[in-house]
Amino acid sequence: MTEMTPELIAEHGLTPEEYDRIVEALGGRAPNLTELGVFSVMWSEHCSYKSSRVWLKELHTTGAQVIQGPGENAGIIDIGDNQAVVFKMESHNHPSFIEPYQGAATGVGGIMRDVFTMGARPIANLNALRFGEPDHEKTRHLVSGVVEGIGGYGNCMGVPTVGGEVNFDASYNGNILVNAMCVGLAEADNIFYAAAGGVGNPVIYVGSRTGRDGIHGATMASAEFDDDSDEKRPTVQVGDPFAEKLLLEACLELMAGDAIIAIQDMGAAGLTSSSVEMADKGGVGFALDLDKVPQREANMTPYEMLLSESQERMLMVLKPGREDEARAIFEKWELNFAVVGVTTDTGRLVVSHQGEIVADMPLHALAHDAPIYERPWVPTPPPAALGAADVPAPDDIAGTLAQLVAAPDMASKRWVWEQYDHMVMGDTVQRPGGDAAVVRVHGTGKGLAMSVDVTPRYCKADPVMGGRQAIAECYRNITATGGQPLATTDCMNFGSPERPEIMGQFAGAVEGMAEACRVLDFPIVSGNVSFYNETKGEPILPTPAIGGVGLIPDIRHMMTAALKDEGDVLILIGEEHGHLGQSLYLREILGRADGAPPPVDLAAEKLNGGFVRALIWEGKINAAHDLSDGGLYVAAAEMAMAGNIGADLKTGEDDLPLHAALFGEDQARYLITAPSGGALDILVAAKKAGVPARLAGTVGGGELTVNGGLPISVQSLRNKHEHWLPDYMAG
Amino acid sequence: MKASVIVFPGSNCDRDIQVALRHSMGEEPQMVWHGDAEVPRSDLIVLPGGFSYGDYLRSGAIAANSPIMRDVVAKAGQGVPVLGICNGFQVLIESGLLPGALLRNAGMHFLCRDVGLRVENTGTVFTGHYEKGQIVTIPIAHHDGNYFADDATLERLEGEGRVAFRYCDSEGAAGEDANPNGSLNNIAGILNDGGSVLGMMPHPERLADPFLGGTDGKPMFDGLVEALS
Amino acid sequence: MKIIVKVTLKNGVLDPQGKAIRRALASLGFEGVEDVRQGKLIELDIAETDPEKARAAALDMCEKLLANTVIENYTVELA
Amino acid sequence: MKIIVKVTLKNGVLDPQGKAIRRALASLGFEGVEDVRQGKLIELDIAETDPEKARAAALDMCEKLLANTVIENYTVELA
Ligand SMILES: Nc1ncnc2c1ncn2[C@@H]1O[C@H](COP(=O)(O)OP(=O)(O)O)[C@@H](O)[C@H]1O
Ligand SMILES: [Mg+2]
Repeated sequence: MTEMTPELIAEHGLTPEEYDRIVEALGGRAPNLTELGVFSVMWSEHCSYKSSRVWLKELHTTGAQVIQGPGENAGIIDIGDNQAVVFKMESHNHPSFIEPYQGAATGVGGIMRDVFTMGARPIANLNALRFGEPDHEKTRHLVSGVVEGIGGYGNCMGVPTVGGEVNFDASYNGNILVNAMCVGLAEADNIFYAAAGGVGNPVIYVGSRTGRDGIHGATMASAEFDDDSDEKRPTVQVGDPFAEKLLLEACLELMAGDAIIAIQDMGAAGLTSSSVEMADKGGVGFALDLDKVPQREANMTPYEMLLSESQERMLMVLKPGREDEARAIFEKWELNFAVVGVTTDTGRLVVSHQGEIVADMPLHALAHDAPIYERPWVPTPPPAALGAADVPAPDDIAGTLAQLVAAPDMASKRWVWEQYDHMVMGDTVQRPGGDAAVVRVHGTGKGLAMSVDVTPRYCKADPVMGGRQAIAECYRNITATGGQPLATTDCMNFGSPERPEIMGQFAGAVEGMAEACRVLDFPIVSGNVSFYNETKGEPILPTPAIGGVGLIPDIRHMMTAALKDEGDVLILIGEEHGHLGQSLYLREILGRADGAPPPVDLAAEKLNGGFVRALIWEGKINAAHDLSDGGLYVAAAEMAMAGNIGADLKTGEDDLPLHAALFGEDQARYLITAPSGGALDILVAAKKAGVPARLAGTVGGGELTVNGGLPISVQSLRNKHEHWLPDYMAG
Repeated sequence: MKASVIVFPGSNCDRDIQVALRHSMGEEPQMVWHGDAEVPRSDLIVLPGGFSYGDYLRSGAIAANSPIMRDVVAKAGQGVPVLGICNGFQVLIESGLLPGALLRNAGMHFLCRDVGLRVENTGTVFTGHYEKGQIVTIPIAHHDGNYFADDATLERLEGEGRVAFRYCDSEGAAGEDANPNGSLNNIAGILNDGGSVLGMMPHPERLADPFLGGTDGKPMFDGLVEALS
Repeated sequence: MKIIVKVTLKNGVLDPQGKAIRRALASLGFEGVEDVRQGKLIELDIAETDPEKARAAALDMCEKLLANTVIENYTVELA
Repeated sequence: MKIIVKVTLKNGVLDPQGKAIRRALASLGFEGVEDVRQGKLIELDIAETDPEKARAAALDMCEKLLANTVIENYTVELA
């Protein structure tokens, strides 16, 4: 038997104290190697949330619309008519850095399994991607591989990829972020959970065979990168989207009946974590026989089988006697089906292999006794506010606009989303490129608006405000399409939790998110934490990506950002302060990252958002766009480019410097258009509602002008906006 | 009209075509599993888009060898109209019902976007509701749509008017700029020699509903219903 | 018995993948790459132990599935 | 000078293509096909005439582009 040396323990990412807890959990005996492996993955940061758990409790996770909050494979919300939306976002950062195609592909595959394991058919995918500087030697290759991998998997599955974000920043040079979100649709009265039940029920393995893929993937995902990370390469998993498509159809077919007691995908830490979660949640034990596990390679050890992260696999507990019925379905779809164990009343996970018991561990300890760390943290010092007077104006305002719309973060991401099938399933009523994507609920007139958002530079400067802003921006994006924001999922990407400043960022972001979710009634129903995103001590920008879902009750009232008709009137909703701290203008044009991010007034977000949504539902406006990066001027340009029509933008009466009025990133704002005859009514209604609103110009012509001057042709803006990414990728 | 849609394990536009046919037909098409030996009596057989077998080996190659395809080939031989869209076109090529090959897109990427198409032949059951030379907008979504054929085949296709659709710009010009995937002669869809089998890379079923941004695909289904009822 | 099947594009058939590789090699600074063609290498492990029968089976597999003989050539080697 | 590069998946790496081909061969009635692995065959025509230099260049191309060394092995042969 393998001796438990300090080196072996450290290699498994366990501290000496954690090891002592394992011995204690085993009633005083040392674990064998297999057991050590199982404990190490279950107690890894990725599976146990040991550094984040104390903070995640602070999040706002409830609401009348919530059927299932955090704690299951995915969150679930009610959209009426016995329909439920099941969604979650998850990171696949480290695997994607090592092998961008397969890392991203298996990230997409994994998140889809989380959704269909609950009985939902995936109806849309989104992704939030962050890469290093465009000039960094690895960036182009990573962008290309990640985008192809996401497309390769989602396209083959026949699930439209409808939205996402792509940003570039030097802090991601050695740690890209690949966050994949999946949204599924289920019948509210036919949802499946992971909790196993009963004693003597068959435990069933379905899907692809087990190979030596990604062993230690879960611990790798929690390990900081160093210069030898290339050494970890053979742990890469390869995805088989065709197998997953079969698995999806077979699972949904079986789920139409009542044979399943519990079902859980095998994700990180594979067979181990799915067994532990199912048994623990159901308060039962599992006896597994590894000889029954379908294997791809000869001579696999119990350690390898238990920790393998081979993709496209699921574990189920069936009602006794229903095996044949289930087997017939999986065989029809040409998938493996094996009874690998039985539920017991021991409360233990007992694993046998070739007639011997190779592991025998208490489930409760595996699932719950990982140490919970209250890591030391220091709040991020509040940045000094930056007045407009401290920010030089550009010489050429219109030229600056042209630069901004072609900046890497702002340039059109068409090159990306054209590689995703964003129309399959025939319900994409608003394609990528707008504020939120909108997917019709099949066979109905309802639409789901979805968006992924966060502004990491705000989070770095002020994590609390950045956390609030991420939720608020997601809320606005959904609102701008006419959606009632319902709930969110998150993907919290941070550096090492062992550093107090990073824990301070995390704590701050959670605080800001929690407040915003509460005030906006936009709870978090699922999510994921990815720590240790740093290389050689350089952490990424704190990046709590937020994925939101909203409901458009009647898609005939769906709104888009494109300017429509000559003569329409522009109206700006929201207050103007010309806030330039941490703005895109500051970063892209002046190369500075100072000041406080714009304050987020949550009450104003709610009031202004509700006002705009009502206008949309009443059919009173023709276009709506939320204001974020680049402020009013960039927003107007985006609306003009989308509609291929110009506008004359008017600044307000107050005496803000022009560049602050145009590029300031004040929050809670929307730019909308209405037919000229309807504008007055809107202003009157706004006044009555206490919503700041003013006329902001007129639509028409082929140029964007400001107060009648500074002309720039919409076509030239479009050219710059559309060309940056394809040109960069071709370079 | 009775229509059958063949469902391969990795088909994923089967529901989309089902919806489009239902709208134009006013009744449900029959969904036929690839493992079946026979297609039920039909006035139209449709091979939908998707990744029939993961598109492994060559797109459409494994599907072309599935049990049902023997019967599809036989029925096509008897003159039953067959429409293959995207992966369905690839299957038709691999099964020998249409000539040539569909290679990897010249740009190497999967491409999903609206493209302009010029309708070249309106004398078929598929295209009767279009005007000759009409410019329509239909989406593509594929990785392997780069149509290739040897010179002799190409000459025959062109000479016999068997190019049904060509990629074009908004003016109808079929130049290189309007070619999304490198297809020879901007070919987007071709017919067999009897005009009863059509394979096309673009997806007419994706723009047959105003909520999806257009209806240029709908005349194909309306035309089929009129011609085959 | 192990069999190696090589499937290559016929002369005159456009090879978009080869072309893309050539372009990428050039942009990586590899000079003098005059042509690139990409084919497939398929390794089969088959139960048959008689070399002649194995070869015949492999040829048949190529005709029926592994190669598209409209555009591709193939060769079969016993390993 | 002509160079043949063979790129194959490393042992133990899942090969979805090979798996699908194997299943398709079985359904076509080919029995006893125990395993199928699919790799790439890349033929390069390069201007270089010195065999040693040509080989070195090809190896470099494999590392940088032709093979994904995370999951693939490669060999280089001068033809
Ligand atoms: N940042 C977070 N916010 C809210 N819920 C979270 C967060 N991180 C994780 N969760 C929830 O914790 C549970 C376990 O997460 P995870 O281990 O990522 O799920 P899975 O096992 O499906 O991969 C899930 O229900 C998830 O939604
Ligand atoms: Mg899960």
